[in-house]
Amino acid sequence: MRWVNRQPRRGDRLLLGALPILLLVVLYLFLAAQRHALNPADKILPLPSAMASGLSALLFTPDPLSGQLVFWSDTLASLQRLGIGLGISTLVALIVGLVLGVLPPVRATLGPLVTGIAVIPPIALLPILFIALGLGETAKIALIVIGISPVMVRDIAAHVGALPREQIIKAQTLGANSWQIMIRIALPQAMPRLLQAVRLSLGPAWVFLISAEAIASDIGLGYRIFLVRRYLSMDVIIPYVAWIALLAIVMDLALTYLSERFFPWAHGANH
Amino acid sequence: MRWVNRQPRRGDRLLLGALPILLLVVLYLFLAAQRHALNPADKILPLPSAMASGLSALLFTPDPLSGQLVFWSDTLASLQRLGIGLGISTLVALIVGLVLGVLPPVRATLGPLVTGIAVIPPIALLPILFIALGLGETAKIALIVIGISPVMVRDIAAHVGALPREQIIKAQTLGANSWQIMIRIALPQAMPRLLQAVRLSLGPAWVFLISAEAIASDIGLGYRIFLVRRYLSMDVIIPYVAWIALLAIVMDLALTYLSERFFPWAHGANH
Amino acid sequence: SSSQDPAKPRTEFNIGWSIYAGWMPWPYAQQAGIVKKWADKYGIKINVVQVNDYVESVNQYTAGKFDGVTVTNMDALTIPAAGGKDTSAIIVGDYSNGNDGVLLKAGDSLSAIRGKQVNLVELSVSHYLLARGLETAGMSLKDVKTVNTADADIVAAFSSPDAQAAVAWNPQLTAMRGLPGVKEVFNSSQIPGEILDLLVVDTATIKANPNLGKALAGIWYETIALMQRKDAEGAKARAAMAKLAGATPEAYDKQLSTTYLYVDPKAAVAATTAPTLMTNMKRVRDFSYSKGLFKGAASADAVGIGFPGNKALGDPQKVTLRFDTTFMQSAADGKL
Amino acid sequence: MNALLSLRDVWVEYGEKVVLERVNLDVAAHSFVSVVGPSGAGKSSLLRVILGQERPSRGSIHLDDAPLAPECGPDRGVVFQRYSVFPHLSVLRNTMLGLECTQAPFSARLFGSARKAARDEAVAMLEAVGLGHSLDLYPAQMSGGMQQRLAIAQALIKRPRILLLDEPFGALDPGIRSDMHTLITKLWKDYQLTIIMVTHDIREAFSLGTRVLAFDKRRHDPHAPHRFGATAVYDLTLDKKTQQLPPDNGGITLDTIRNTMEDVA
Amino acid sequence: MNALLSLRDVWVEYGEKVVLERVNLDVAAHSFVSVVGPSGAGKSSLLRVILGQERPSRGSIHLDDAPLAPECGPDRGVVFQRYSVFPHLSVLRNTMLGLECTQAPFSARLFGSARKAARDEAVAMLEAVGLGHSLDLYPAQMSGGMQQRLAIAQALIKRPRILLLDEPFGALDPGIRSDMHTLITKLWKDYQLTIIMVTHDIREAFSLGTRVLAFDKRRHDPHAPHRFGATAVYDLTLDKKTQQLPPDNGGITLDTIRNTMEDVA
Ligand SMILES: Nc1ncnc2c1ncn2[C@@H]1O[C@H](COP(=O)(O)OP(=O)(O)OP(=O)(O)O)[C@@H](O)[C@H]1O
Ligand SMILES: Nc1ncnc2c1ncn2[C@@H]1O[C@H](COP(=O)(O)OP(=O)(O)OP(=O)(O)O)[C@@H](O)[C@H]1O
Ligand SMILES: [Mg+2]
Ligand SMILES: [Mg+2]
Repeated sequence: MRWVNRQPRRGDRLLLGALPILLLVVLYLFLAAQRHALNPADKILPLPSAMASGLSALLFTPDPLSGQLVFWSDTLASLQRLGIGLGISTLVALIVGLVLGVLPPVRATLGPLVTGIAVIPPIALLPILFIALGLGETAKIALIVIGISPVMVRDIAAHVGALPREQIIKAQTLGANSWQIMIRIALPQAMPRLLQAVRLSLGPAWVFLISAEAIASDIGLGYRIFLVRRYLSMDVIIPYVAWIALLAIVMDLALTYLSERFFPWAHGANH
Repeated sequence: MRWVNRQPRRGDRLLLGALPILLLVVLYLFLAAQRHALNPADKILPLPSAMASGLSALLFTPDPLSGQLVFWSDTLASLQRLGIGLGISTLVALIVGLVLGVLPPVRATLGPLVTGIAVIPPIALLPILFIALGLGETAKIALIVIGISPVMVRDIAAHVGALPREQIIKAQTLGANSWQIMIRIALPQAMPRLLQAVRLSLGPAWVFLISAEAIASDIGLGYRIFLVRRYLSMDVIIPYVAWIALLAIVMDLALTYLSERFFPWAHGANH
Repeated sequence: SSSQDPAKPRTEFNIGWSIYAGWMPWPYAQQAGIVKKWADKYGIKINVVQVNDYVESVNQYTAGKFDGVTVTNMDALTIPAAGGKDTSAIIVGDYSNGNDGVLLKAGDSLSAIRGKQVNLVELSVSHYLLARGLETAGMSLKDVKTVNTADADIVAAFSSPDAQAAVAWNPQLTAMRGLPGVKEVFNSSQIPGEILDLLVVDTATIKANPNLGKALAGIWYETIALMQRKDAEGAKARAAMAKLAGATPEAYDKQLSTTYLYVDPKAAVAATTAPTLMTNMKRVRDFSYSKGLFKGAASADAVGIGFPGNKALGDPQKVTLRFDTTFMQSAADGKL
Repeated sequence: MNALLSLRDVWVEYGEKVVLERVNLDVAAHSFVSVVGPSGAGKSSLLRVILGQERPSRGSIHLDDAPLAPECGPDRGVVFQRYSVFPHLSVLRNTMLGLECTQAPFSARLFGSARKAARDEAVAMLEAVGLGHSLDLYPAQMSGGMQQRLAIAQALIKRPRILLLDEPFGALDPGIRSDMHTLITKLWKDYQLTIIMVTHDIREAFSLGTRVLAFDKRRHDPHAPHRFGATAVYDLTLDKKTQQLPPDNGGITLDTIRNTMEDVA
Repeated sequence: MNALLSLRDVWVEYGEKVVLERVNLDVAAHSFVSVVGPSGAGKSSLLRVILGQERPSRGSIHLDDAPLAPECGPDRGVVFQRYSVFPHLSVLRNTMLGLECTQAPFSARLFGSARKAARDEAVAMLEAVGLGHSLDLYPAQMSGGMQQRLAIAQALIKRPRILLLDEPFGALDPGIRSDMHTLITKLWKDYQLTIIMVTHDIREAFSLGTRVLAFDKRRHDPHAPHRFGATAVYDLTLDKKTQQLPPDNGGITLDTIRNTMEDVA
């Protein structure tokens, strides 16, 4: 049977998917053991035991100052920032993307601006951001939004702009005006793509969150990673990164599920 | 005439597109003037005169030690890294994206791994990256590749995976095997999307380049920005960022042009 | 390359450095050919490699990518030494004599800092300076709220209306002091000799390759002597260093004025053998331990610090940071 | 002349290629124009131009004696050659969309009794096209013929003044096709529609139309086949009362129509 | 029985909905089977199952007495109901693709004289379907009928053992359609093809086919219209020598075929 036609079954899929990840873990353990054989105090590739003890302090011992469990309060703070940042970006992407995609005059006017914003590296202009938004949560969320929303806006605008011209014409013959085309034709068809765009933005969103937390913060997963990076505490960094990856993968799966659940027409096999 | 149907003419488009950018520039000048009225030594929003003098030193005065014009050698170094990074990412995205998109068993095996890599913020693992790859050009290029290629891979894989099933079936009835489907059906149809993915990745690529240059480098646009950031020399940072934006916009336009030139079938009005 | 066994003699070495007033002689020496001159003399090759990010340079050293690195005494203790890497401080270059400072936006004295949010690089010498400052004003770290702020962004962060207080080092410190309404309420000149700027190397490497130490000391004292000259040559050297640091010659000279350079190797040897070094290192060590930087250690004694004359602080069996005057002494004796 | 729609010297060109060449046409209100012609002649292009989807490269089009705006509105309805229905809407919602857009300018959704009325109207129309049992399917779940019928229902429910049909019954079996003929004829009569229908079925063209237009190239240049465009080579008004169906000989071609029409004319 | 293709108790279901119900069918080699039936009956589903594109939910399919692999190869050719050609290839390259894939397993591209030969063959086939002047157009630049002819040329050039055609001539004008009939009949005879063709044109079904299958539901439940699926309700083998074309009365429906066929049977 040709490879293009081989559809692994559900159980096999899980197994196959786990395989390379397991291999990577084994490779890591091998390298770590090798380094530790040379230098038992090696910090760069810590062994699982070191990670467990490094993490358990953060997991179970309350911080003497705040009385909170560091790991969980870090997670909460970061997820909150990420959630708000992603939420705003998604909303911006949807609204601006739709308007740009559907209305050519708006696209002509704002398209170049959006391209410009999209390509300007926001970390280079941090001072201006700090002056405008202060050092608090706003600035961190803004960095996420500025970092990911332009790409999402352009993606949605391109997707909406590529809707078959016939659909737009057809809608007009059915009496739809620009606004109605936007909300009844373009919006629902942009939704599955929007969820896909959010999925693709999860990685960059975490990057910007961590950058923001690295710049000025006193709590958060990124804060902790950068704090302990000073001491090359890979025994904390690696579990934190793994935790971030896990959280992101769960979000990714949730978004896939949502898309299939609410927009079945976009996923059904079509013939 | 309904807004959906208003297609601004070419000349008007340029004008409309320039408008919001000009407005932003005017707004900046206004704010800068205001700040300077309050504090003539303000460094955060420098006036054009300050930027001109700040930049001219880098533009026209050769570095006494190396004898080079700093601005141009920075640009060259950064463009080289960016070019290699983008090139490798594009190649990776094309090959891996194609294979994942076309072959379900490979997708089942590597899909979760790619997702995992995509959502792990590379910034958090910088120490490992630099330790594994050294502080030379390799690590900088690797950061760009690790930062942008997973998103591109997933985008291409999703696009190829969404090709109409009929096309794959049809190709098989024409005698194509998996490999031939990949190179004759999936590859050419992935190309315009690939160019679009590169366009969307330009912004993130610059972000990663600047991050890499901020950590370990002695030349490059990001290095210079990082260097003068300690002195809050916005009179150098802002022109550098504007220059980066300009370079990126030129690349963006070039990619659009390439796509229209070489893949007319993907852009023609279809009815 | 440096991934070879450190205990074997080699001919090529990598030294990492990052931008700081007291470390700029290194890249200048590289550019001016002083490095090559001394390396050739000892038949070795020395690469002086810039790392923009200070922490990353120390991490790379800890990971074995560099044979030596420029670092402060506190970070030498808490990063490589606490991480089990046996490290020797072979050149004590200077101490911060005002290069680190505590800044306030509203308030003229340190006591006004109580209850405020302080932006600083947590767990760095800034943190230590703040703790020492608070101590002198009868307060402790509990009386303020620290916010970790990247050193690269601290100037921008401090210019935000939100920021009230900050601790920083040069060159950022100068830029921040220039902001309207900012006052320096405490600085490192009030705790002289506690914040040292060192060149450290891997102990095994230096044991196997004493020539490296000789060359490094030779490079360092020749360059320092050059930059101290009051003539055009000296000014030219300092201007080149300023350029490398991204600063103007005037600004760099100002930074040098708050850096107490041990120009004469004899002075460096004297400072390293003086008992005050032990007291100062004890303070630094206790602070580091209290902040949890000796991961998993039962007491501050877990990381041993060795001093000239076989003196030690903490567990003498576990000495991983050694102050080694051998090469400074050779320089002082003119035996290089 | 008081035509509803009139084309004057209309050309449609794609780069070098001439598709339509000097088309002059007046369509009276309440006429049913059948358009026939060989594949690739430019029949769909003609409909696109009348629809306002494309601008003619030369010439002018007037609707009610006013120049045609290059956009289309609810006065014109269309069934495209490829059944183009909205993939994200179920059969019922696809059909209700036209009613919703007109009645709810802002939300484009109806509620309460208005919704009930629109729903009933849509269901009735869907039953007329034989989709009464498939209200909740999405287009991707339907057969080709079902999608085509949905497109027809969608256009008919709006009762546009001018209805443009591009091979609307091409994918339907004879039974359903004759039901559709009855339906369209009834709507055409009841609502005084003006219909322009492209078809390849000559019998259909003659049995439904009040006028049959044949599009083809007048001139051929074998060396530069794209140099000349098509135009209406025959234009036949049928008097419904006396109309004779031409004998169907299965292999009917344009040539035979030409002859037939020449006989008639 | 020594059938080329045989279906045993094949069911096709989508969730609750039964589309095909217990289909038993044997297709002899070198037969030309016409399939007719109402829109939505499951004709395209039948072709998809034979093609290997979908698996039947129950039952088995054998090809040459071996169970059919759930994938299709160059032994089967297809023209889908919606003209599905490759949008990124010109007309010529679309047609050459089949030859290139077979002759150049690795590069799927031909060079030199092999390329010339393939090109000539493709051009000849394209001229046969009337696209000889449109070699360099992309599908998006072609009319519906032209795309359909391209799809036909693409499938025919491979001369597959089993050719599955889903309303292949639906969008063609009578002239070109009769040319296509001639072409397909010639190829069918010359290359001993086995053809299964879905059509809505009863005359076409009878004039081309050696056998006509009518698909429809045997049972109807008005309250649960999806409960029962369609199957071959009539199966008529035509003896080409003595075959009579049924009288064409224009409004022919399945019911009338049923009667016709019952008369014959
Ligand atoms: N973008 C384009 N570029 C070049 N030629 C085009 C383009 N679009 C359409 N054409 C040409 O216009 C001609 C008319 O196309 P049209 O769709 O109007 O034909 P038609 O009469 O509807 O044919 P059919 O009966 O096959 O649907 C065709 O020959 C086609 O190749
Ligand atoms: N994914 C699906 N989910 C539910 N029903 C489906 C799905 N796909 C197809 N069907 C149903 O299967 C039935 C048969 O479809 P098929 O395309 O085989 O019909 P057909 O006989 O080819 O009709 P036509 O002549 O209109 O092309 C239709 O009623 C359709 O609604
Ligand atoms: Mg057409
Ligand atoms: Mg069908």
